[in-house]
Amino acid sequence: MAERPDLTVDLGRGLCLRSPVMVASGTFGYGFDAPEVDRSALGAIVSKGTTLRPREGNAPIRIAETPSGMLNAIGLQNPGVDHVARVYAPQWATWDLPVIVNVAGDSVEEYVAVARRLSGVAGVAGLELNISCPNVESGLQFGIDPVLAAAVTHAVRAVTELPLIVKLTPNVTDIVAVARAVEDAGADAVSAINTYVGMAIDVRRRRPIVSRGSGGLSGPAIKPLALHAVWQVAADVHIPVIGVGGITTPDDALEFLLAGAAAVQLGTVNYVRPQAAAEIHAGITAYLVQRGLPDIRALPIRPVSALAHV
Amino acid sequence: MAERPDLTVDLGRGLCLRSPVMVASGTFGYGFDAPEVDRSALGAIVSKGTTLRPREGNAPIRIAETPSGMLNAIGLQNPGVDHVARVYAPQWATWDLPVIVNVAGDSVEEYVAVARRLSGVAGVAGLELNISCPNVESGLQFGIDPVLAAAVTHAVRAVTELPLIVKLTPNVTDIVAVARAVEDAGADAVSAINTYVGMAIDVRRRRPIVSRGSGGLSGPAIKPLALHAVWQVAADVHIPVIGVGGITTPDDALEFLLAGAAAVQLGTVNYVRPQAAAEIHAGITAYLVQRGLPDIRALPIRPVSALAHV
Amino acid sequence: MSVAVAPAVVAERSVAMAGAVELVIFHPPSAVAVAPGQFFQLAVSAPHTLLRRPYSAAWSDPASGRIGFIFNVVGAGSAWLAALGEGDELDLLGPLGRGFDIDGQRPAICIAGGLGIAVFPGVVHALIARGRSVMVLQGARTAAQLLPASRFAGADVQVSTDDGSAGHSGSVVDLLTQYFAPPLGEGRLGAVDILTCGPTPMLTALIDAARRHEIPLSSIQVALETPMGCGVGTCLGCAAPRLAGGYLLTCQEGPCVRADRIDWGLMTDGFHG
Amino acid sequence: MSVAVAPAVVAERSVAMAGAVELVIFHPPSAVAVAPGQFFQLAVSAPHTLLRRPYSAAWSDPASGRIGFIFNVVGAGSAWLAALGEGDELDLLGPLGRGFDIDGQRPAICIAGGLGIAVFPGVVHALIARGRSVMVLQGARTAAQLLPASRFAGADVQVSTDDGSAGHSGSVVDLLTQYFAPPLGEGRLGAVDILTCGPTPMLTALIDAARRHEIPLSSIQVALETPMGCGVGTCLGCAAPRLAGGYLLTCQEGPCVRADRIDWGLMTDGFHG
Ligand SMILES: Cc1cc2nc3c(=O)[nH]c(=O)nc-3n(C[C@H](O)[C@H](O)[C@H](O)COP(=O)(O)OP(=O)(O)OC[C@H]3O[C@@H](n4cnc5c(N)ncnc54)[C@H](O)[C@@H]3O)c2cc1C
Ligand SMILES: Cc1cc2nc3c(=O)[nH]c(=O)nc-3n(C[C@H](O)[C@H](O)[C@H](O)COP(=O)(O)OP(=O)(O)OC[C@H]3O[C@@H](n4cnc5c(N)ncnc54)[C@H](O)[C@@H]3O)c2cc1C
Ligand SMILES: Cc1cc2nc3c(=O)[nH]c(=O)nc-3n(C[C@H](O)[C@H](O)[C@H](O)COP(=O)(O)O)c2cc1C
Ligand SMILES: Cc1cc2nc3c(=O)[nH]c(=O)nc-3n(C[C@H](O)[C@H](O)[C@H](O)COP(=O)(O)O)c2cc1C
Ligand code: FES
Ligand code: FES
Repeated sequence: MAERPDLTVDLGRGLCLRSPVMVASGTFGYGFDAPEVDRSALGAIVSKGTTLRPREGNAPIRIAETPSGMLNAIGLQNPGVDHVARVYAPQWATWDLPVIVNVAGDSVEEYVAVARRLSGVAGVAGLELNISCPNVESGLQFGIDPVLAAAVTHAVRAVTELPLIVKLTPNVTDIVAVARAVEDAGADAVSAINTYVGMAIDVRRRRPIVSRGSGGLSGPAIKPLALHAVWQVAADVHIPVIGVGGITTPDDALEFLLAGAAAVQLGTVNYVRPQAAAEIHAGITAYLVQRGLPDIRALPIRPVSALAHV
Repeated sequence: MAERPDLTVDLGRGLCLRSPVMVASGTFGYGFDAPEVDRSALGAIVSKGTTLRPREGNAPIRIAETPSGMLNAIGLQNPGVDHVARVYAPQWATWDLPVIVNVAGDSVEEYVAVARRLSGVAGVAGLELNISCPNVESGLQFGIDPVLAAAVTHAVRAVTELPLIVKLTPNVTDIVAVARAVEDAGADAVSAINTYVGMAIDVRRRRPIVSRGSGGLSGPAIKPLALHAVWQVAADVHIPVIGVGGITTPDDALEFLLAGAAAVQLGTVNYVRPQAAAEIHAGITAYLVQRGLPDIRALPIRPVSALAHV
Repeated sequence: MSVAVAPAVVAERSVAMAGAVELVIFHPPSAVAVAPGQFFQLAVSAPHTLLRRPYSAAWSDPASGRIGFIFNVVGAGSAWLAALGEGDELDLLGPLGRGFDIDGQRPAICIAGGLGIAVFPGVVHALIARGRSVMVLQGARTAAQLLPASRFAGADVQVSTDDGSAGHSGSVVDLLTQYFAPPLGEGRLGAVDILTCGPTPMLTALIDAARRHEIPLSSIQVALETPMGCGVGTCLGCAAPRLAGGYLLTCQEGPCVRADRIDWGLMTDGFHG
Repeated sequence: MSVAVAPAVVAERSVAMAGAVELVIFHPPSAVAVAPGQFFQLAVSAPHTLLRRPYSAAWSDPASGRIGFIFNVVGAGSAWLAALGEGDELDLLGPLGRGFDIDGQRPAICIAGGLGIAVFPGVVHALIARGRSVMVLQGARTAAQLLPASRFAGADVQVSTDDGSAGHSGSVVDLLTQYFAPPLGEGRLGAVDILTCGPTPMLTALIDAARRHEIPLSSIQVALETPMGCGVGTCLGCAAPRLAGGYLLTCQEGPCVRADRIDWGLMTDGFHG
């Protein structure tokens, strides 16, 4: 009987997680509203996207279901960074689970201001820069251009010592170029990916379902796309890649870890099966035990090119 | 009782279809192998991607199912343009259904050579340039760069009088830029979209499922993404846009027509429900009748921006 | 907030009224915990679906550990639920949200359109149990689609149908305005609690009527139906326009809210289709 | 090619052997049209699935209009099929592909591993009907997973199990090599038709054995199982490596092909999992 395998993850700059299973931004609120299930399987919580000032978000309808997926255009409804720092962070500080704040903004200045406000605040374990939100004007702007992506990363890096994860958008021709740019600009890790821009039309009312017209697609439908993005990025950058997109089962999570992800984030599945994190943690453990692997760092497989000879 | 609405479509350069429902390339072979169902609902057949010389395609495994979708990496297995022109075209010439040949290649020269060989061949109703195949080396090359896309379109345009459709890839940051480029280069219409590059990993064998590593994602899973692409392109170009991606039901097809598509192509659904085309044609007709609309040109809705005031 | 994620079992399936299925679920913890007007997120395993589906508890019986849901088939999820039979498992998340405020002694009027009636059997039962006088105003397309008055023991049930096949021919809102019509009705203004649920067009019509007849919106409680992702407050998908500006989360602050909190001008019908 | 897309009805559901379900479908046109070794594409409505699932007809009875499928549950689609019961509808596309060539008079050996046995009841019946002498060699993990010999009336049935719980302890391929072992066996070389179906590892083992014992591959017919998209020849997804180079389409030129047409060196196990 092999001893329990090591599932801890080091995302750099002292951000060590007890589990590679995190919950993705926007799908777990600020950690207070999710259904009460055992959280011991979680490595970290990533908060809802947080901006400098409070935001009311987009008008209804904000979500629509699509085949094995959902569209959302929430519009970054959030109470603003000050409320997060004053009211939420102190409570997080009492938890045994690190909370990473997902940071959003319309300008480099806003990202910097939010990061500054959160630096040194007890309870804030790290930042995830959301340069990939498709649901606000200028949301994608930073994420689709390597130069802008590097600029915002660099500017935030300059004002905080917090572990810095940059979340990539898949709505680009070359995600690797953006990943490389933010790595060079000082990101400690990247998360891939945010949602894919999509749309659904109400044929009876003859108008888009979500008020903004378009929304971000998430859920199992995008898993193969997200996996490919992670596969590409992980082969290229030298910082940890956090895989996110459609993960629902233990095998889904293993696919991302095999593709080279250091950790995974669960998003939409949290709405459907709050117990998913625990099941996935158990599934990863069982997989390692069956194969006598000591830890998850042993999981990544070789690049496809090498596979030709298998 | 309103009279039967008009479902005919004019794709330009004399290519008029009796129905807006076409079958997509690679999902209907060359029109000989599909299950025998009534084809009167079809407006046109688009053939499998055809290259200058015969191709054997990729090694197995070539396909994998994903949530509400499938990955394929066929690798353009086809008998070559000469066989198509000599053996298939003469039979097509006897059909009451136009057949459009999907043209693929590794170089501008190859696209041009294939187009030349098909020009003036009885039974060939038009060409669809596949500058968006993710499953061969250099397959995407042309589709992701507006300049190259324009170059190949322009070169083919120069050697043929056949109706010319250019099929766009969604694996880009800005699909509208590519659409505009091929319109300016002389395309009579564009079809949007080809598959999204994705991946699936066999966690037991610890390797990608499809031999090529990555594959193209199709099926209902991508419908919201394809719809958004069509919505964007249709608002920008002045040539007909053919919507393709995940269409399974009459409502799916209507979503694309409402988004501004002049016609639609059914792909993966042909494998699952051969009777889908007939059902969709009937559904579109019923929709027009219920609303007293004379023809499908009356379907497109306004751009989202205008919807804000609704 | 605390919710139960638990597999429950279908104890009974029947037809509540024309076009509506009633599922009786055996799940003691939920039957005990649920308050009138609260809802559950039901997991469905239909082709191509992803999210849970929100359904109000129609009634619950802590003693027998049973809880009822009444619904119609509008799509893949409800079709899957409607196909369940006795003994099948059902994964429910809840109880969720805020139910109706049923305390107080004033007479109560429960007014529902279409499937909006589904939430009221339990509500009426709870009101009666509190010794309150209850009037149920139910509107439907046709007589067959009315939930039988027997489901509202102790209440004065009046109905309306679009086709006039039963009760008042027209909108159920007319029944309400008649109730408040002078001379008799004036005294009742503001002295009655109004609880309502129904399609958005019916709700907005009711609000307009209330304004015309000076029925204070604060005396009206509405069970809202918006699309829902999570049902617990994490997705922010169920926004409803607040009169004070911004949005409230239907799944957290609702589904039952006082009508004066909503900006009815911005209230779009929550649903496509 | 002509296929029937038709809703059929489940006439019977039973357990064929441990871990394997047998569905009997009532669909006269298919029962009449299908040849031994052909398959159908069955539509499944399971959560998140998309494609039809290919299944060989285990047997068919034109007289009663019935056709049987024997399968095990390996994922969502087969789980959905296994949950079907009498009276449920099933949408099948077929019959598809090429069955076994069962003409001629030479003795025939049907050798199967695991669920590969599913295709043989109908094949054996057809061979016997043609007056041919038939031997069935069936391998399974354990005795309980063997399809009863009674399903192969008129044939000489020999079995092997990995755990030795029945028949020869070891691979079913050993039974074949024993049959061809000298001195008795030599005369049989090339004088027998061999029909086989099973997991790729078993097939490759069989091919190796055939080469060692100089059993001509042309005398072996293999029912291939590759992933399938369409089942009719339009998706090109079911490629199998041809010895002559390039690939053949399992759904069109197969699933039953002569072993000498396949490049066994390039034959990867068609399936993940
Ligand atoms: C808090 C709450 C409580 C509810 N209680 C009940 C109840 O007790 N009984 C009942 O029958 N329904 C109730 N509903 C509505 C129910 O949730 C939907 O009808 C159901 O989710 C539809 O799922 P589906 O997969 O069948 O349809 P989908 O495929 O999701 O949708 C099919 C069509 O129905 C429309 N639709 C979806 N949801 C609603 C809705 N809420 N109202 C109107 N149209 C909708 C969609 O826009 C679409 O056009 C409630 C909704 C909420 C938010
Ligand atoms: C021509 C043909 C005839 C067949 N006849 C039969 C039959 O008579 N009885 C029977 O039980 N099965 C048969 N199969 C296999 C059957 O098609 C698969 O088991 C089925 O498609 C699995 O679907 P699923 O949704 O349950 O599993 P999926 O979710 O699709 O797959 C689950 C796991 O099973 C693996 N798998 C999928 N297909 C196969 C396969 N063909 N062989 C081995 N592993 C597979 C997958 O790789 C995956 O790991 C046949 C296949 C073909 C191509
Ligand atoms: C309703 C909703 C809200 C989201 N909000 C955010 C957000 O505020 N910031 C962010 O970076 N990602 C946000 N996301 C994206 C998710 O974090 C995740 O990247 C995406 O949903 C893909 O993962 P999934 O398929 O597992 O859901 C949101 C997703 C959903 C569904
Ligand atoms: C197996 C398969 C093969 C395909 N081959 C081609 C091809 O040769 N040329 C091409 O332009 N598109 C090809 N496509 C893409 C389809 O034409 C279509 O653009 C795509 O599948 C999206 O539509 P769908 O979701 O309805 O399938 C192929 C798709 C599939 C699934
Ligand atoms: S439904 Fe998710 S916040 Fe209300
Ligand atoms: S399964 Fe599609 S070509 Fe064979």
